[in-house]
Amino acid sequence: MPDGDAFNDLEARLTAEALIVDVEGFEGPLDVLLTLARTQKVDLRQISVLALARQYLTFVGRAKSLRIELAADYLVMAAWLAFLKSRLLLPPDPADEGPSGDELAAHLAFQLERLAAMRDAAARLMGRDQKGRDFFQRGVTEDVTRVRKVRYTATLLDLLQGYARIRTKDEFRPYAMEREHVMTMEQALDRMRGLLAYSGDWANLSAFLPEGWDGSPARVRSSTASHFAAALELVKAGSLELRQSEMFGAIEIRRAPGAER
Amino acid sequence: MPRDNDMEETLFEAPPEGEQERMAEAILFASAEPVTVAELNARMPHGADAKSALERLRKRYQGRGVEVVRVGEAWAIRTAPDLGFLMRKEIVETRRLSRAAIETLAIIAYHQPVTRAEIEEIRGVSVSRGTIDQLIELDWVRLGRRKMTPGRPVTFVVTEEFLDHFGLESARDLPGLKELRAAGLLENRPPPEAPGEEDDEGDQSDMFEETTDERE
Amino acid sequence: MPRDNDMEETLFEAPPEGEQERMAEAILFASAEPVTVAELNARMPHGADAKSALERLRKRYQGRGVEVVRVGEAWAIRTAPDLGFLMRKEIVETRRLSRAAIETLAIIAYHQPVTRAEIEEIRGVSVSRGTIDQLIELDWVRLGRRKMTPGRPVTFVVTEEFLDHFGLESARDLPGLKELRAAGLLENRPPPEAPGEEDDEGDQSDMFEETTDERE
Repeated sequence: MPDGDAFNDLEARLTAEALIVDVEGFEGPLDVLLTLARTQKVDLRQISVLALARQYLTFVGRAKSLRIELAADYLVMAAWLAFLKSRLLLPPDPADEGPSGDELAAHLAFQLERLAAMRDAAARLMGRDQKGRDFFQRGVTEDVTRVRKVRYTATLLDLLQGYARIRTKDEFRPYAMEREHVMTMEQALDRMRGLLAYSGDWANLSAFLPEGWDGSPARVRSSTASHFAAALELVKAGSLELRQSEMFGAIEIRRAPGAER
Repeated sequence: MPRDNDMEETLFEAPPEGEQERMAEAILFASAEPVTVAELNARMPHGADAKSALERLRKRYQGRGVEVVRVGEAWAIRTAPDLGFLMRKEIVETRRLSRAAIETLAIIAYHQPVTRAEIEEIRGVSVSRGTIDQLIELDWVRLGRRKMTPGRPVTFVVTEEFLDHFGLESARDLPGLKELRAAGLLENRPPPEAPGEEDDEGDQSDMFEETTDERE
Repeated sequence: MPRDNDMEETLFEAPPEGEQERMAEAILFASAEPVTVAELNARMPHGADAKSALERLRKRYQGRGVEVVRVGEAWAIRTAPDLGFLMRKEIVETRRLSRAAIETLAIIAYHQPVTRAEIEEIRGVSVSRGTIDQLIELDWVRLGRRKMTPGRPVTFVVTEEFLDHFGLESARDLPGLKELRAAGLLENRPPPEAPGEEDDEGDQSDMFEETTDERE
């Protein structure tokens, strides 16, 4: 490329015009800035941010004069670059607390360099051998037959609970567990039939309770109830007489006078 | 060697044999279907001899994990027949043992050596042959000595594998009913009371007896 | 050699090295997608060492028409790139990616894990939803872990399919990665800020320590 200011100016002008025509094709203001920066023909690290800001503002100004609608972010960038330009041109104000123009310029240069680097990386990536274009995968794949294999498992807890379940099932069996505390009427009847022969006189029903059934209240009650029921049965059969002298008083029984021995 | 007026052919010699073999290899590998010699010749550079490249390739793959085989008029790369088993993928599915199996296993563990009749008596239901077979297959149960009772029935005992799986030193380490209850593993059932215990409870059991009875 | 209590292992020795190589070869040939070392080990008999079988296999195929390549944690067989010209028949026309999509892909690959805001800052323009969607659909990009910064934004990372497609063993092998890092161009350098704002930032970085680290 021949050198010379005139040529460069011309090229820059043509580029700027092309930029405006193609503004739709730009991927945002940073993209425009990067394209403009390329026209400076220097390493991005040595770029003149001031010149770049001027170029960009010219670009936006022309776009406006050509009544080309620019997206808001292009205008925001223009405003920011105008501010940056003033910072770079004016002597630093000691009262001003913000970052210096040089710091802002350095960051813009970094952003441009980073974007350029990513573009370059993208190009190198796409230039690599690609699957399905330069190298290929297996054309015929062999289906893997899936074999289902079931593995049964159980935990110690399952085992313990299972055993507990079986053992407690025994405890639930009706009457089985409590049998030792319960005397049935049939049992009492059998006993009393045998004992009646010896009870010609009135005797307290509780005296008929068997040995071993007078300890625990449960057993006393069960045997009392069964013997009382048995007594009623015997009265009904005519082989026994029954009396109670007062309410809640002792129940007395004796063999019915006419009953057979 | 066939020649025509293509540019390629006037500029380049036929590729060396090794290259032709590589080419045939790549084409066979990437093709979705077996490739005929004619098609290989058409795809390889001019002057290449697909037929002999295939023959060399076939020899090269002899005894490898894949083979170059003829499929009708065409050629393909296929898995060596003896490695077909690798193309099966086992999906292991873990399932919980059935309730019947767990209960049977528990009875064997707690009562070993135990006969089938005894297991049935404890469980209160008959034990299907499949349940015990499954436990034997899992290597958790094995046959013990025959019982010296009429009929000399076989007994079942738990295995080392069982102890290993359930993290037990021995079957004796299994907690007893009382420990199970203490650990909250038994339902809210009180144990059958020994006479001594009964006396201790005294009046309370009188007060709550009705309740207890109803719970039966 | 890892051992366990499986029956198989007690009955059979690990297959000889040559056999292991054949097995790995057969499995890789049978699959279009890369196969992980773990899966190979699972499919090969007990005691086999897929990793070293693969290394031997890779050497064996050097310079052949097909190559054994590593893709992240997995391995695959691919045709040698220099033979791509023979495969015109196999080329599947893929949708051409937009410049925005290509740049976004490169940014994700080199800066991963990267948030959408970071991509936008690098490109200086907002990322349209469709761009990342397209990359995800191609299975080149997936969601990474959320960033531990305020708002916990999602991040994007490249996939194994991306590595496979571009013939990369790992994301560390991206072209020019080291140089870019050395030049500080993969840093997410925040713009210079006014002192007042900086103070705020200071407080925040106390609260989100990881944030600061990640952003550096």
